[in-house]
Amino acid sequence: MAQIIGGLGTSHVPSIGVALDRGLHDTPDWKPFFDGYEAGKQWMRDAKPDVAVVIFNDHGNSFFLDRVPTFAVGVAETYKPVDEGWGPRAIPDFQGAEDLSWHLVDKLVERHFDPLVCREIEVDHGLQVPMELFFGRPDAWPVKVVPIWVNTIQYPIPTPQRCWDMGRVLREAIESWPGDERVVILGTGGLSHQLQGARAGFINREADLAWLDGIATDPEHYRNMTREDYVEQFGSEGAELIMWLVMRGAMDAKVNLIHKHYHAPASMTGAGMVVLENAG
Amino acid sequence: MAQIIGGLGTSHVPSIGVALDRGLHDTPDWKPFFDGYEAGKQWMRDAKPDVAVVIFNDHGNSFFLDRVPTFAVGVAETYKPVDEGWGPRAIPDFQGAEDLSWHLVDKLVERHFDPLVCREIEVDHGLQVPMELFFGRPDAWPVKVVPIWVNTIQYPIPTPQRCWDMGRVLREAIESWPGDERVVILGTGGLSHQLQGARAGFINREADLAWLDGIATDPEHYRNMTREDYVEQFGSEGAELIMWLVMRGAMDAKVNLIHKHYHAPASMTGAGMVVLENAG
Amino acid sequence: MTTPNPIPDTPLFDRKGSIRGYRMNKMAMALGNPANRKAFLEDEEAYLDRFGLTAEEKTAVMARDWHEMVRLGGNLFFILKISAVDPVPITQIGAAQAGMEHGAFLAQRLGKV
Amino acid sequence: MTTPNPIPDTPLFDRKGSIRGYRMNKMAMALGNPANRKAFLEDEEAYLDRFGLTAEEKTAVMARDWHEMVRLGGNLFFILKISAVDPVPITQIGAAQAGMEHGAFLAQRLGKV
Ligand SMILES: [Fe+3]
Ligand SMILES: [Fe+3]
Repeated sequence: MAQIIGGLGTSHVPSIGVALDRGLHDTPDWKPFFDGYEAGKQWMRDAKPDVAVVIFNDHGNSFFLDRVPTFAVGVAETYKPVDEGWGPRAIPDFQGAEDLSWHLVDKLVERHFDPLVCREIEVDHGLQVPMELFFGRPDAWPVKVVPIWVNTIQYPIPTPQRCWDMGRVLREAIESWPGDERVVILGTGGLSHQLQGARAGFINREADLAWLDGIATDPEHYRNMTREDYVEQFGSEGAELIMWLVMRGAMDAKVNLIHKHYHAPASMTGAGMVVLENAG
Repeated sequence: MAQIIGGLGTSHVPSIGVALDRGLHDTPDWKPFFDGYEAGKQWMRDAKPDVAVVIFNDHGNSFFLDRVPTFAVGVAETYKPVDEGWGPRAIPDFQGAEDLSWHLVDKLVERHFDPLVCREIEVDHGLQVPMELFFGRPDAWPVKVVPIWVNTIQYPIPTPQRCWDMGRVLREAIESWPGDERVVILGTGGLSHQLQGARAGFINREADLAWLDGIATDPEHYRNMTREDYVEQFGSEGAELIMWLVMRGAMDAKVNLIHKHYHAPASMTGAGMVVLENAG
Repeated sequence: MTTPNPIPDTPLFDRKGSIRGYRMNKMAMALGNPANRKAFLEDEEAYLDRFGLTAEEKTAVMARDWHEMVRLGGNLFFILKISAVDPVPITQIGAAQAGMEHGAFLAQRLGKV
Repeated sequence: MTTPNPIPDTPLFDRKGSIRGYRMNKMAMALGNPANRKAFLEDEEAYLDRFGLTAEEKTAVMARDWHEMVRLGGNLFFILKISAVDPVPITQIGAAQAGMEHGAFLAQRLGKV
C-alpha cells in the first residue's frame, strides 16, 4: 500500500513566486523568509516522496464565478502553470499521478464527498509556490502531483470539519492504494492576511504562531472553530488556513512537529510552514 | 416557511421533446404515453406550485468530461435551453428561483455536501422534458426553477444513499426558508434503458413497474441497492433512477401515491411517472 | 469503481473510457455549436483533424460505425450529436451496439411489431 | 452564510458581491489571456464595454479606484489582474482599502519601517 510519509503546511503567497522569478531571493526583505524554508527542503530531499497531494485554492485563475466547485480533484496527466496576468512563468509543467488521482476520486465519492473531477485544467500559484518552496527550481519536478482545489473565495466555503473529514478519507484512500508510492500531503494557504475592506493589511502574529504549534498538538481546537472564527482571527483571506486541516486530518492524532518557520509580513501576509510526521 | 407540496418522478427521454416539437403527440406510438401524463398535468394545475426543484443529469450538453461535477446547483436568474445539436427549441427560458437556490447552497455546504455552484449555464432535455410533461407548452413557465445536476455519466457516480441524503438536506433547507413558496421537487431520469454495449435496448418492464410502486411504499429497498444493482436491473443509462431518490428523500417516510403511469418503450426507454404527496 | 464491471454486455463509462474517448467525445460535444456543425458537414475529415482524432477514430466516425466508436471510448451522450448532424434513428444505433439487424432489434429488444 | 457578516471592516464575498460584481470580475478574469491584455492596453474603455460594465463600474476601473471597485462587487483575486497589466503594488491596493496613506499603511498595518 502507498503511505503518507509527511504532512506539510505552507503559505502560497503569489509574491513568493514573483520574488523567485526576479531573483530577489537574497534581498533583505526576502532572505529571512526563504532561509526558513531550507530545513523543509532538506527534509524533502531526505524523505524522497513520489507523489505530492496538494490542497490549495484557486485565485480566480482556473475557475471563474460562473461555476464554483466546493472541492475539485485533478485526474489529468499534466498540469500547466496558468497565466495569472503576468505572462507565463519559467517553471516546468506538473506531471499528474493520474491513477492515484482516480483512486482518490473513487474513494471520495464512495465516502460521500462530491468532487468536481478535472481532466483538463491549469494550476495557479496556490500549487506552484508550495512546490517551489519545498523543491526549489528543478528542470523537472521530482514528484507527481494530485491537485485538490478547495473553494475559499465565494461563500459558502466548506466548513473546517468538512476539510478535516476530507483529510481522513484521503488517508484511507492513499493507504488502500495497491502501489508503493511515498506520499506527502501539503495543506497550503495563509497565514493571517486580509486584502479587502477597511481591515485590509490585518496580520495577526500571535494567532499565526499559535496556529503553527497548535495544528500539530491541538488540531481539534481548529477543527471546532467556525468559518467566521477563521475570518476574525486570520483575516478574510487568511481563512484559507482551513485547507491545512485537510492535511492534518490525513495524519495521526499524534504527530511530531519536525520543522516550523514563521515570517511576517511576506508581502501583505503572515507566512510560514510546518513539517509534520506521524507519531502514532 | 416554504413547503414541499409534492414529489414527482418522471422520465426525461429526449425523444419526448422531439415528439412534441414535431407534433407527434397524437400518433399511435406516442398517444398512450402522453395520455398517461394528463393526470399529472391536472395535479400540477390544482397544486399551483411556485417553484420546481428539478433533479436531473446533463447528457454531454452543459458539462464536458474536462470538468465533471458530482452535484451541481444552479443559482442563476435565467437558464436557457441548450442547443443539443438539433438547433434551438421553441420553448421559453426558465426563470431561476435565485434566492432560494443560494439558500439551498448554503444549507448543502453547511450539511457537508460539496456542490458546484453554477451562475451561468444552460439546461438540457433532462430539465426541459419534465417541465413540458407537467406544464405543457406555456408562453412562460408558471414556476421558477432550481436546477440540480447529478453526475450519472462518468464513473464514479454518487451512491443511492448519497442521493437520498441530499434529498433530506434539501427538505430541511426548503422548510427553513422564510418565504412562503409552494415547492414541488422532481426526480427525473429512467426508467430502464441501455444505449451502449451488446445489451443495448435492454428494458426491464417488471423492474420498472415494481419501482413505480416501491419508490412510494418501500424506498429503503432502493436506497440500499448498490450502483451496480441499478445498472444490472435498469440498464447502464437506467441507473439515472438514483435521481428519484433525491426527491424521495425529501418526502415523508409515508407518502400517498396519487398518480402513476408507465409506458414502454418510449423510443428505447421504459418511461413513466409518479405523483407523491406527503402522508406524515 | 475500481473493479472491472461485472454486468455482462454492459460497459460502464469509467476512467478508461473517459480517457480513451476524450478526443472523440470532445469533437462530438463541439457539434452543439452551429458553426461546428457547418464545418463538420462541409469537410468532415478536416473537422475531425482539428480535434486530433487518430486514424482509427476517424475511420469509425466517418463510417458511422457506432459500435466501433463506443469501443474506442465514445460515449453515446456525446457521439449522439453526430446523429443530429447526419440523422440516424437511435434504435439503429442501439441495433449496431447489440450487433443485430434493425428490425430484429426493434422486435426482440423493444417488443415492437 | 445567510446572516450579514459580523466581522468589522471585513466584507465577505458572498452571493451579493458575487452577483453584483459579476461583470467586473469577468472582465478582469479575461485579462489572464494575453490578447485581452493587449486590447485593454490599446483601448481600455472599448475593452470594458465588451463586458457590459456600467458607467459607475467603468469609472472605478479607469480611475484605478480599488476601494470603489471592491464596493461595486469586485473581488481582489480577479481585479488584481488589472495590476498585472498596469502595475501597482498590492500594498498600495491594501492601503486604498484601508483608506490610509501608503507609508502609514506599511508602518501601521504591516509593521514595516
Ligand atoms: Fe491563497
Ligand atoms: Fe437522462
